[in-house]
Formats: sequence, C-alpha cells, structure tokens
Amino acid sequence: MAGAQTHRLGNGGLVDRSAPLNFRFDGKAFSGFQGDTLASALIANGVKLVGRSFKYHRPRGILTAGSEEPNALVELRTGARREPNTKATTAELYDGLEAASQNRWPSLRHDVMSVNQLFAPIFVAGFYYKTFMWPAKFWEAIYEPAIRRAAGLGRAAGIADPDHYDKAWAHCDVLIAGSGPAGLAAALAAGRAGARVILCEEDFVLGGRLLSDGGMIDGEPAAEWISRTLAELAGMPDVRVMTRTTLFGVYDGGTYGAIERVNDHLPSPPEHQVRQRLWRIVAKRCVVAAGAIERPIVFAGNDTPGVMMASAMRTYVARYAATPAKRIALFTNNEDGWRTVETALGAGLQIAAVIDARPEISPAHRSLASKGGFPVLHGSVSGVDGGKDGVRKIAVSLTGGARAEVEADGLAVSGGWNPAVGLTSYHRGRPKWRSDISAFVPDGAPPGMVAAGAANGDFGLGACLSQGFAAGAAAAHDAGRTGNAGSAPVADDEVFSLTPLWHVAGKGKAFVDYQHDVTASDIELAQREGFESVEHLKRYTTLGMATDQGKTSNVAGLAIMAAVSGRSIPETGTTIYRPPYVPVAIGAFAGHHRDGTFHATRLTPSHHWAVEQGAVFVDTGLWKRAQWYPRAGEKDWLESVTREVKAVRSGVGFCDVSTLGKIDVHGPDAGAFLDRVYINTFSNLAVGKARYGLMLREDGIVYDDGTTSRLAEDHYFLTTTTAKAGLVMQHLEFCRQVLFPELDVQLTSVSDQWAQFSIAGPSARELLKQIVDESEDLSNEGFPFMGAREVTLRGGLKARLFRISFSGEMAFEISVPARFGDAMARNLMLAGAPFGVTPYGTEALGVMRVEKGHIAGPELSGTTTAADLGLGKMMSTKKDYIGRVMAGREALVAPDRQVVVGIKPTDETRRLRSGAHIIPKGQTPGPGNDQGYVTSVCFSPTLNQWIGLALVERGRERIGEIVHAHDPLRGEDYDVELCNPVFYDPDGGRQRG
Amino acid sequence: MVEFSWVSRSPLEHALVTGTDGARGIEAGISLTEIRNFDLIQVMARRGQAAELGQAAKARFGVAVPDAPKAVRTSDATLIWSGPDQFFVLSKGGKHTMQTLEPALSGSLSDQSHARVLVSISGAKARTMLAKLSSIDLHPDAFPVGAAAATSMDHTSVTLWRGGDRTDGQAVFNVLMFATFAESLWHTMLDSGAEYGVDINHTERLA
Amino acid sequence: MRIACSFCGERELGEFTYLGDAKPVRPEAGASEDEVFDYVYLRDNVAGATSEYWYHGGGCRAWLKVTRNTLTHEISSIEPAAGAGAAKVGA
Amino acid sequence: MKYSIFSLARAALSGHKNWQRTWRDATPKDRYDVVIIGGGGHGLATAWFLASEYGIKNVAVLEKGWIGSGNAGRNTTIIRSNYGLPGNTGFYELSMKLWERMEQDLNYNAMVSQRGVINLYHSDAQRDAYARRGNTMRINGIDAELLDLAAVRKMIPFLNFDNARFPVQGGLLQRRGGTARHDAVVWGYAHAASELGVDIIQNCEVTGFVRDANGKVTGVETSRGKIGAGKVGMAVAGSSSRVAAMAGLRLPIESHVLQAFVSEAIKPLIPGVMTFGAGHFYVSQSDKGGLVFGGDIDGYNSYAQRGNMPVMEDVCEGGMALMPMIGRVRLLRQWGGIMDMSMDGSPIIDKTPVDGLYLNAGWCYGGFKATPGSGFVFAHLLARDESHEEAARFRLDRFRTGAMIDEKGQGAQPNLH
Repeated sequence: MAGAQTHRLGNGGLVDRSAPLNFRFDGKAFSGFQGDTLASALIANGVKLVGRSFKYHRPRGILTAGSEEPNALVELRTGARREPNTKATTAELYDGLEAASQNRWPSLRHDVMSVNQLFAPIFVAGFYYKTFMWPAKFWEAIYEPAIRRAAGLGRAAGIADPDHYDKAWAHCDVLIAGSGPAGLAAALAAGRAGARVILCEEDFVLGGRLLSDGGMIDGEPAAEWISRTLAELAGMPDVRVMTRTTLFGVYDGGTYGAIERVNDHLPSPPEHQVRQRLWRIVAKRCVVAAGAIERPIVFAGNDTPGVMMASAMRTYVARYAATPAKRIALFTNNEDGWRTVETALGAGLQIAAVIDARPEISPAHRSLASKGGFPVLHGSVSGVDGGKDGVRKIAVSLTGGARAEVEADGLAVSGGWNPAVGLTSYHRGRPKWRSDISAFVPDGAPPGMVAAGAANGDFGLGACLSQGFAAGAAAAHDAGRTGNAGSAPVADDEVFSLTPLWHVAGKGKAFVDYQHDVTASDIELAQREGFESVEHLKRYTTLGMATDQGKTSNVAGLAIMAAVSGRSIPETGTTIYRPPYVPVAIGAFAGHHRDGTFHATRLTPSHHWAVEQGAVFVDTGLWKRAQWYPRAGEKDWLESVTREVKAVRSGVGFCDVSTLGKIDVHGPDAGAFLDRVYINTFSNLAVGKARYGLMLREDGIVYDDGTTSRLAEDHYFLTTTTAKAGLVMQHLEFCRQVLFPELDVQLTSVSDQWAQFSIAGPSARELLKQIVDESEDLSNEGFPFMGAREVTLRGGLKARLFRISFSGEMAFEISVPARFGDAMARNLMLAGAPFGVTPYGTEALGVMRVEKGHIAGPELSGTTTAADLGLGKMMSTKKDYIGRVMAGREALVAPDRQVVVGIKPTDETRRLRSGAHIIPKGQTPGPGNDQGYVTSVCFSPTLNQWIGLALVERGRERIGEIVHAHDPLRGEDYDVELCNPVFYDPDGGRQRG
Repeated sequence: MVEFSWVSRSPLEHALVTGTDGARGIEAGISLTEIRNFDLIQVMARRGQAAELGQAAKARFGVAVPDAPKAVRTSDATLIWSGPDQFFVLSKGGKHTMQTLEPALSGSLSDQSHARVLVSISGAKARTMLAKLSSIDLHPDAFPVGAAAATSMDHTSVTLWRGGDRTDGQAVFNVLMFATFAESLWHTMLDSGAEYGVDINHTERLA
Repeated sequence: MRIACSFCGERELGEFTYLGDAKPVRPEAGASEDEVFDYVYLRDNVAGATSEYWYHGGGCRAWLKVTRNTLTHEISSIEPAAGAGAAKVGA
Repeated sequence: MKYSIFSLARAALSGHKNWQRTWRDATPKDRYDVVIIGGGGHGLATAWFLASEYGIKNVAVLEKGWIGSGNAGRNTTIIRSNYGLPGNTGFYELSMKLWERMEQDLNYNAMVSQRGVINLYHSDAQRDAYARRGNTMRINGIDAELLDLAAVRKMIPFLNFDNARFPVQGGLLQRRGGTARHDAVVWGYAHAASELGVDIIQNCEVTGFVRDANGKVTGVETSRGKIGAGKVGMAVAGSSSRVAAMAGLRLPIESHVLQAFVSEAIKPLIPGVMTFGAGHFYVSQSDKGGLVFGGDIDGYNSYAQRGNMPVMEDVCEGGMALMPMIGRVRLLRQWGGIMDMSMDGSPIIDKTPVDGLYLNAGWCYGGFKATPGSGFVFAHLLARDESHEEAARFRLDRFRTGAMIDEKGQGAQPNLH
C-alpha cells in the first residue's frame, strides 16, 4: 500500500476503510478509500499544493469541497482519456487513478512561469490592451504565441476520445435539483402526492450538506433520516433518484439539461456502456434545491495553500475523516463558520483561534472557546505567512487597530453564503439582493421553477426542510397530482447572523477570482478606467470567466466594485448567468452523433446489389449513391465513367434514381394546385403523360425542377431533385395548407415506396421488352416520348413506366415497389445481358446531363431565374403562380444577367474545372470584368474532349465568342468558346426516336 | 427468354442478424423483431369528406377510425392515426391492399407497404432504450396500449404506437420507419440497446 | 422549446421547422409588384407576442399558426393552418 | 493617454493610480452634427472614422446599456474577407485592410490575430463552390488558397479524416483571416473616438425621433432627454426593426438568435479558425485558451438572447464529427445574440426614405468582421451623403429592384442565410 494517509482520522466519515484504493498524483503513489474524492484523498495524504494559478502561476491548494472549486484542477487520466481542468474536489477516487497537476513547468513545486509574479506590477488587469502593438508584425510572430503558451490550463488529449456517449429523454411532473434537506423533502412531498419525480444530485452520495453538517431531523440524526427517506423514495415506482447527475440548464417549455457521469468513477466504462449521458428532461415543475456556496473573504495571502472555505474544511473532516490541518484558525463574519470549530474539536483537532469580524459573538461560542482553550479575536485576517507548503502564521488586524498573530497550519474562512442562483437566472433573470444575509437570492425564475431552502436564501435546516417540502407538494399539486403529502420533516433552525465583510485592506495580493488571478486592486483599476458596468468589469478583468464561472468570486467582486464606485451592491448588479451550471464534456452533447454515425445514412433499394458490383459510393445529402462501377484493369475513375457513358450512348445502361423525391398529388384540384406551384401548366396534361416542371420561390428565383406525370384524372405523380426532396414537400404542404386551403388536394411522400431506375440507350426498349409482360406495347406509337403509365412485368408485378430522358438517349424510368428494387437491378442485368447492359453511376449520369445541357444543382444555385437557365419560355403568362410577380423585378430581367451557356476549350486536350471565372479575352482579370463562372464540367466521351456549362453575362448573345477561363486558385488560364449548352443531339431525335 | 425471379428483400435483410447483440451473460433486456410481410396503405380524406371517409372505413373495418394519435386494432387490421384526417391501414401482407381498399374508401390512397419497415420493440429495458431514441413520454400512464405518435427518432420521421402487451405483460412498441433510413436507424437501435443485451428476430407474422 | 401541435400534442422543438411571420397574407393574383414585394420582404419583426408559421415536419406534417413571444419564447396559443387536414375551406 | 509598455511600466511605479478613464463619461449636449444610435463596434467605429477621416467631431454615440453590450460583446470574434459576390467581396476586404492597421490607428491592442480561416469541403460540389468563391477573392486581390486533402492533413492533422461520415476532401484557406478580441475592439474605438472629442453616452436609450414639419429627422428623444442632430445614424443590429419602427419604417429584416459557446481554457490545441463543411460547426481558440465555437442560428425569431438545446447539440455533434479529440473538453458557457437577419443575408448601409435618418443594419451573423469597414463606409455615407463605392450595393431598395446579394442562395427566408 502506497502512502500512509497521514492525515486520515482513525475513524468516522463516509469512506469505506475496507476498500483501499491506490492512485498517483504527479507520478507519486498514494492511497485512499472508496468514498473519497481525489481532493479528500490528497488531503488525507497531507498534500497541500495541488495547482498553479492562470496568470501568475501562484501555488494553490484545495479551497472547496465541491463543483465550485477554482484551484484544485488536475489533468485526470492519461493518453486519449486525459481530461484537463478536472476538479479534484468532485473527481471520485478509483483504484489506479492517475492525475497530474497542470499549467506548470517543469513541476508543480518548481514552476518556471511563476516568474510572472515578478512582473505582477505590470501584468495588471487589461495590461495587454495597452501594449504589444509595436512592431505590428510581432503580435502573431512573438507576443501572441508566448501569451497562448502561458495561458490555458490543462492539456487536452489531442487524440480522439475513445469513450462513447449517449443522450436520452426523461419526463416527469416534478424535477428536483439537489438532494440536501430541501431536495429530499421536496421529493418526499411530491412523491407522496403521486407525482412522477426526478431528483438529480451531482454528488455520488445523497444528502448534500447533511453529510457534513449532520443535525437532528424529526428527532433522529440526519444520517438516519436520510436512510429512512431514501428507503421511502425507493418504494415509489415513479420517483427516480439520479446521483452523479448535474442539472446544468433550463430551456424553454420546461426542458432541462442534465449530465449524468455514468462511469467516470471507473478507470474506463465497461463494455457497451457510455462514459456520460446527456439528459433532456421535460418537467412540468422544477424545484431548485441546489443549496448555497460559501464565499471567501478577500484578504492578502488568501490564496495560500491551507486557506480553505470553512464548510469545506468540516466536510473533509466529517465526511471524509481527512484533516486539512492539525491546528486550525477560523476567520468568519457569520455564525455558520463556527460549525467548523465544533466539527474540528469533535475530531480532536486543535483550534488556534477564531477571528470573528462581527462585533458580538454568542455566549455559547464564547464558552466553547474557553472550553476549547482558544482565543476569539475580534477583527480580520490581514495577511498570511506561508507558501507552497501551506499556512504558517496569520496576521490579524484587531478591531480598534491593534495587531495580532496566530500560528496555525490551516485557515478556515467563511464570508457567508451565496445561494446557487444559476438555474433560476438562466432565462436572463437577475437575482435580487437580500440584505439580512447579504446575498443575492432568486427573483422569480423561468416558468414552472421555484427555489427552496438554501438556494432561496434560507439556510436553516428547519427552513430547508419545510420550504423544500412545501415546494415539492405545491409542484406536485400544480402538476395535477393531488395525493396526500403528509407532514413535513421538522428540525430546528440554526442562527445565521452575518456582518458583511468583503475585503480586508492589507499589503500583498488579495484574490477575488483565484483561478484568474483577479485581485482587489484589479477591480479598483477597472473602476478607475471606466469599466464600472459589471459586464465591463467582468470582461476587462476576466473576473468570473474561469472554469468555475465565478461561483466563489463574483459577489465579492461586485461588492468591491460597489465600494469603490460609491454604489450599493444591488445598484451595481450582477452579470448575466449563463448555462451550463458546471462545465459539460462536448462529447456528451454530441452523444453517438460522431464518426460514421454523425448523421443517418440513406440507402437506395439496390444498394447492397451495387456493393456486390464493387461500386464506388458518393455522399449526396444523407444518401450513399453509386458513383461509378469500376472494372478490373481500369486505371482511374475517368476510365470507368467514360466506359459507362459510351455503353449507354451505344447500347443500354441503367442507374438507380430512387433518390429523387416522389410525391403523390391526389384530389380533384390536383391540377389546379400544380398550376400554382409550377411556372408551367399541368392542369391540361393528359392522363398518361409526363411533363417537365419548374418551380420558383416566391422571390422569383428557381427553386426546383422535376418531371410530373398524370396517372389519373385526380392523381399526379411529382418528382423533385434529390437535394430538395424534403424541402419541396414542406413547401407544397405550405401551399396546400396555408396559401391555397380552398383547393381539394392531398399530398403524400412516396419517395421510399418506389425503387426507380433509369434505363437509357438505343437498346433501352429492347431490354425493357424482356422485362415487361409481352402484352405491353412499348412502341413509339404505343408509348411515345413523355408517356407515363402502369405496366405489368413478367411474373405479374405492377410497375410504373415513364418515357423520360435525362441522358438524351431513348430512355425510360421504371418504378417498382421498393422491396423489389434489388430484384429489379438483378433482373435488368439478366435481361440486358444480350445487349451488353451496363450499370452506371452518378458520374456518368452527370456527364450525360452536361452533354445534353440539362441544368442541375450547380446551376440551381438559388440565385438563377428561369430565364437565366434558358427556361424563360416556360413561364406561363396566363395564370398566377408562386414567384411570378417577383420574377419580373428589374434586376431579374436585366439584359446583362449571367445566363447558362456551354463552353469548350479552344485547346481540345485541355481539362476544364468548375469554379474558374470567365473574363473577356485579352483583358486583365479584375472585379470590373469578372463576367461569370464555370458551373459544371465533364470529360465528354461522346465529343472526346472536356466540355462544361457556365453562367456568363449575356452569354446567349455571345455564342461563338472566345473568352478567357481564369482560375488563379489552381494556376490555370486558358481560352474557351461559348457555345450552345446542348452539346449532344440538339434536336432531341434520339430521345424521341 | 430469361426467367425473372421477383424476390422481395427487406431493407433490413442485410443488417439484421438473428441472435443476440450487445451485452452477454445477462438476460437480454431488449427484444427487436422485424415484421416483414405487411401491407400499409395511407388513407387521406378529401376536403370536406372526413366524415364520409370515416363512415366508409367504419363499414369496412367495423371500428371508428382514430381521430387522434391512436392505433385501433380490428380483427384483421390496425388503423393508425398518421395526421389530421388521415390514417394508415396496416394488415398482414395481401389482406388490405390498394386494390381492395380503393373501391371501398372514398379518399386519397397511397401504398406505403414498401416505404416503411416495421420493427417491434419489447423487453424489460424497452422504455429505457427508447428514451435514447424518442422524445415521447412512454410512461404507461402517458402512452397506454393503443397510443400512437407521428414523431421522429434520430431526426428521422417514424410512426410509433403501443401494441397489445406481450403474454408476459411486457409492453410492445411498434415503429414504422422509412425504408431508406431503416438500416441506419437499425444500427442506432442496436447501439442504444447494447448495454442491456438485445435479442434479434424477424418474422413474417404481423402480431 | 416545446410546441403543442394541434393534432399531436406537446412535442419537442426538434420536430418543427420555422417559417416566419404569419401576418403577411399572400396577395391575390393580379396584385402589384409593390404589394407582393411587401408580402415577400417586409417584416414587423415584433419584439413581443407574434403569430408565426411552424411546420410539424418531424410529426404529422401539419402547418401551425403559433402565437409566441419573441422576448420570452412563451407560447400563448396554437391553431392549425386553415388547410391542415381535410376541413372544407371557403366556398 | 498614450498606451505603451513604457506607460505601463511608469504606471506600475505609482501602483497604477494614474490611469484615466478609457473613454470620457460624457453628458449629452443639446445638439450634435451627427448622432449615432448604438454603442457597439459599428457605431463607435463610425464615430471614430467621422472624427478621424471626415473631420466631423461634434458626434455623439448613444448606447442604451453599456458599450459593446450587443453583438459586439457576444460573438465568436472571427475576421475574414472570403466572400464571393460583388458587393460583399470588396467591402469585406476593405474591412480586413482596416483590421490590419487597427491597433496602430487606435493605440489599443485588439489582438488582431491573422492565423488563418479555413472552410473545409467534403464533396466535389462544395469544392467547386469554394473554387468559384476563392477565384472571386483572387480576382479582387484577396488572398485565397484551395487546399487538397493532403495539404489539409498536413496543416490540421488532428481532424477526423479516416472514420468520418462525410470525409474532409480539402479546404478554402484565407491566411489573412483570423480573430480579434471583441471587447477590445469596442474599447479601442471608444478610447480613440473619445480622444478626438466624440461623446460616448451610456445608459441612454433612444425612445423616439424628433421630426420637423417636412418629416426630416432633427434629433432623438432619449431616456436622458432630447438630443438634436444634424443627421442620425442607426447602428443597432439586433434592434434595427424596433428602432426603425419609431420612424415608421418596416425593414426587410428579422431578428434571430445565434448561440455561441466557449470551452474551458486549455493549452494551445487549434490553429486559426476552422469551419466544418458537412455540419454546423466552426471553431477557434482564444488567447486565453478557450475553444470558441458556434454553428447555425436557432432558426426562429427571437429577442431573448438565449437559445435552446437542439442547436447546442447540433453544434457539438458537428464538433465531434470533425475532431473527436474534443470529446473530453468541457463546454463552459453558452450564450445567445440577436442577429439582424436580412432577406438576402447581406447588410444594408443606406439612406432611408426618412430624410436625415441613415441605416446600418442587416449584418446577420457576420457583423463583427465588418466592424471597421462598416464604420468607415457608414461614416462616408453620413459625411458625404452618398455611398462609399465599396458599399454601393448595400442599398435598401435592392430587395425591391431584385439586385439581391445572396451568397447562400436561400432567398427571402432569413433563417436560412
């Protein structure tokens, strides 16, 4: 067993002495017990120096025993699991734990950067805004890298997080934050009333301050009351108690965020389990029983290791049986601090003195002091003599001006308590000042939320229990649960008398924000320079911006600002409280949405067949589409694609086009409806016919295109582009439900119902004949270009057949119910074998569409008009339709607009690239002559050269002109000829034939 | 002349491996069963005709069509609310098809039999696992037998409803998901259930 | 945020898509360019309660008219779009 | 007071007791030549340029809260000039050039840090779009490089290249892009403007416009009384519609919430600014060590300055998809700003139909990088009564004429820009 736990009491505490745990801190071996935090275990081993501060690299010890800790931050774990800035005060000890101090070099004891303290006279708040400006180039080169290296705290792992996270939803009537007396009482009341309750506790043990402070409830010791209460709650099936879970935020509509540290108390998560889980909790009501945070007093040397919050000191002694010091002094301005004296005495520790800033103390405490044999000094701590190894001596300014010294190895400090007002303030509410406790308390809260107990500024045990119980009962009632809650647990209230004391003037640095090294004089400087608004103060000094978000520092900072600016604390106000309440791992917010499961994947009906064929896939939105089908011996994608295109143009090929959006448009007004959403007319389309349609946005710009067929008088089948499928459905529903509700039309997405294949090439009809029933007439007369009808396939399966062509060849699209899509691909291969059928992918599809001059995504850029795309003639003048009026605006019909043209390089061997710009030949490229750009390019096997489409100013008037393609990004410049965008079969004979 | 075989393949045929997945050595907390042989017809009322459609459907199925998010079982079909004035007719393959329903129901009908995959989820940890996928409150009081929801899982639209309990009293949740998303969502389900252990099956029988 | 869909009940924000202000009404056919411009481009952009269109695309695909306070996100009323479902609208 | 290492050292000797206010605490005068509404970066920069470039020093900046309390104080501090459309390209480059001399101009260290901005692409189509944009930049004399996969791997080796749903294929890099310390920009302009005589008046909310018989704006009503003005300039992005409404104007603008996030401070991890092309996520690391990141707007109109969880999750999902090494880094703080989302995603800097009232608005989520440029051209407009040539396309009537500047091609739907 490593280490001797020299500072562990012989008995007591909530640690399991039968379960010793080994751990390392900065490479040194120690031991602790199950039930320890890393901080309590370090204390039990006599470790005082645990970290270095942000700016001055001052030695720091453990200040608190909770999630408000500013000092004791470590790098926990190693390798890919290294977690920087982990609070030792909340990290549960496990066997084999490894932690390292951070922000120091080469070691914690000997940190070279502590030289910064020598420059402290210059490194005041905001000093960097006033210097490092000359020479200008030095900022990025010298100053900034140095600042960045010095700043930051721990080191992130730098390699992928190996652990898993997930996210879950929970629903309840009453959500409770905190399991102290108020939280447990709230849970009892709500649970008894029949409410569905979720109680979140960030600690791994339930009980909150009761675990450290004890007390008597309903006549029995607190520990027994906790057990009895937990047993009762465990018997309620709709009460869920979640430990290691922090409620971190409240969002709209009663949605709360919580983080559950499922397996952080283990070296690594067990197989199939997550490290952490993000909860989205939907609650009708929420009781915030998150307690309060004890606040420091600002005095010189208050950051010396060994200076600790009084409540934390007694938590370590009482809960963990670990002794931060043997001879303790207490500096308090309130009654509560004295409890640390009682706890310490009870554990057999020495009290060196109590320095009480109040004018009076109670007779009970006076007699305690005389019994304990320690002096009570009326006054304040004005300095601390000590260093890395802790406190040695404490200087006291006595009321009346005299000075005293106290020898002690630990100083407990209590400046009073600040209710945890985060959750109640996250909807930009500002807390209000309560002068009897000199603290901000919630002033209202987000809808459905209420604070109770210490979180509401009522610190007495009796008040916590009664308020918590009442809040729980009321919350259940509001949520419609009317069962009998019974009576509230009862306890006495302790006296809480406090004389505000924020800052003791003295020589030496007095820290307000420990982690960010913000001192009282920094706040005074900020005021002097006009940064009086609390938000300016925060931003100028960085007060409250550290990993603890000012939980221990903000109010003291405000109080000092108030004092120097001559305003009251409530006049000075608070900054805005922002979630999360504690920092939350980014991985938890992502859950399983990372790596290959970042987004869902959509597969076409023939996907697995294409995998068998060795297809290369491309991501298109969420789809995986076959991009091309390489064959043995082909040296690159271009060779494969060229083969596929040639095969289609000379024989026949097929391509899965199921990714197109497909919508059934039903109803007697279906035609009238389509007339309003397309620029062209569909009401006059004959049954059994298909027509290409173009729709605009209301602003007159082209939205989407596709082919729509009329399958029956009251049934159209509409297709959209792959990219816009979902959006077009949404748009059409808007048109149906909002714009044209008088029309009797129904819309259903049938995108996934149909596997759709394009079959293209001179042999397409011959191939099809093999597949459809022989009774089907596929002749040009029986089924002409733009025909659409149901057909029966051999074997009896019904399919929809469309005579439409994207490739420019004689082509069909055939739809079969999707579960037959795989069989369809296989059958097309079989049926097409005699014709040399070739499956082709999206690249070949793209090549053929460019050869044909069809527009696609790059031309449908959201800034082009129908006329820009050469489709202006489709715009009906006989009807109203979406986008009609705005399309007529002067800039959208201007003669110098960029319009689609074809381009081919004058050097036929030259490759084209999309994104090159078009400049008039002979001119030097500049903003004044940038006339357009290349939208789509391909190598055309048919023309045996690269061709492309471009958007070019007045392009259609300039056919035949040689212009310059300018591509400085890729260092290319060459001439291209503007040409008709239809490179292949411009008369369309092939597709009609 | 080549003989074609028209084999129907479930979108999950590749991904679904019968057996167990995830945690072993414990009784599986999740049971996932894909139901493969069903007909699913979406029926939408025409404007002003919801009542007529309801009457026709009642005549056909013997029960009132759900007018709120619910699933109603009849002797040979389940009618599942899918939106205002619209519902699904889910039946064993070949039972209620476009051909049989179109003449009987005066609405707009679309065949969705191939557009969806049907998975039923049960087991002691079913609700716990579904809490990772669904934002719907599945507490027995909030989502009793017959409750239904048109909702989303993993940003993907699904229809979720609670069927009749298993003979051992465990709740059964049915999910209709889009076919082209099914493999992806299936893997997400397996991931969500892995820590509880998952029993995987498929069946041709619609319960 | 949670939105109580008129048909599905209360659902989480992620199931909905926002469009915008529900006050502007699409001008009738034959309206002038100025009128349509006003409809398409100009907004009151109210700081306070305002009526707006949301789409329950992750659920029942109904368009909803939601009255929501843009300062607090509080929703005070929700009604379906006139043409949601099969109700007869107009003559 | 001149700021330098020497003044700091001198001040240290006296315990920093002699520093003056960074800007004067001015009391409103009866009348100014120009009143700027809005003490954010744009308003203060406008005032400084009016005083320093155009010699107009009788200027007041009215701020309803504390200066920098709007979007200037709650953004992700990115500066860049990588725009692709005429109107934007030249303007943002003008702004970038002003960033490059800001600290010397203002005698204030705004920590302008040109460590590069890279927009990653994940598909051929995205590459082509970036190629088009990058070439536009180059044609306008702006630095841009198109990196292929190998070059990105070399530059940012820690991205998820091998196990990604949408693998990175390359990126468009602007090396001169980077970040600046947002608050310091505000304070620097305030400091420098105040030194030139500009009155900066905090806690002064404009409640109405004073109009003469012809309707011309001749001053403003404020919470601190009536203030006369030769001209009034609005630079109140986030509140543009509300202030314009006081003058009877309706704008092509909606207010939306954009969330941003910062992590705990960690040692240097990320170079420059990176934008994920297959999801909504961009990130940089502050000098203090926090990862500053954000993503898409929440998508609904809001003045609440806070957002909801779906976007927060979406952003972190993007982050984890791009660089799963940040899984154990903790998100420290989440906040929201009000974006002045215009109908084409580009700003408006123009006269209004109301005589004497000038508009600077519609910055969407890109206003910070524009700060110096916006101040410069708005000052030009106010001083000369005509648009600066680099802002000539930011006209208010462009929506009426159809001359939109729509980089994303999303049309008149602000939440999609």
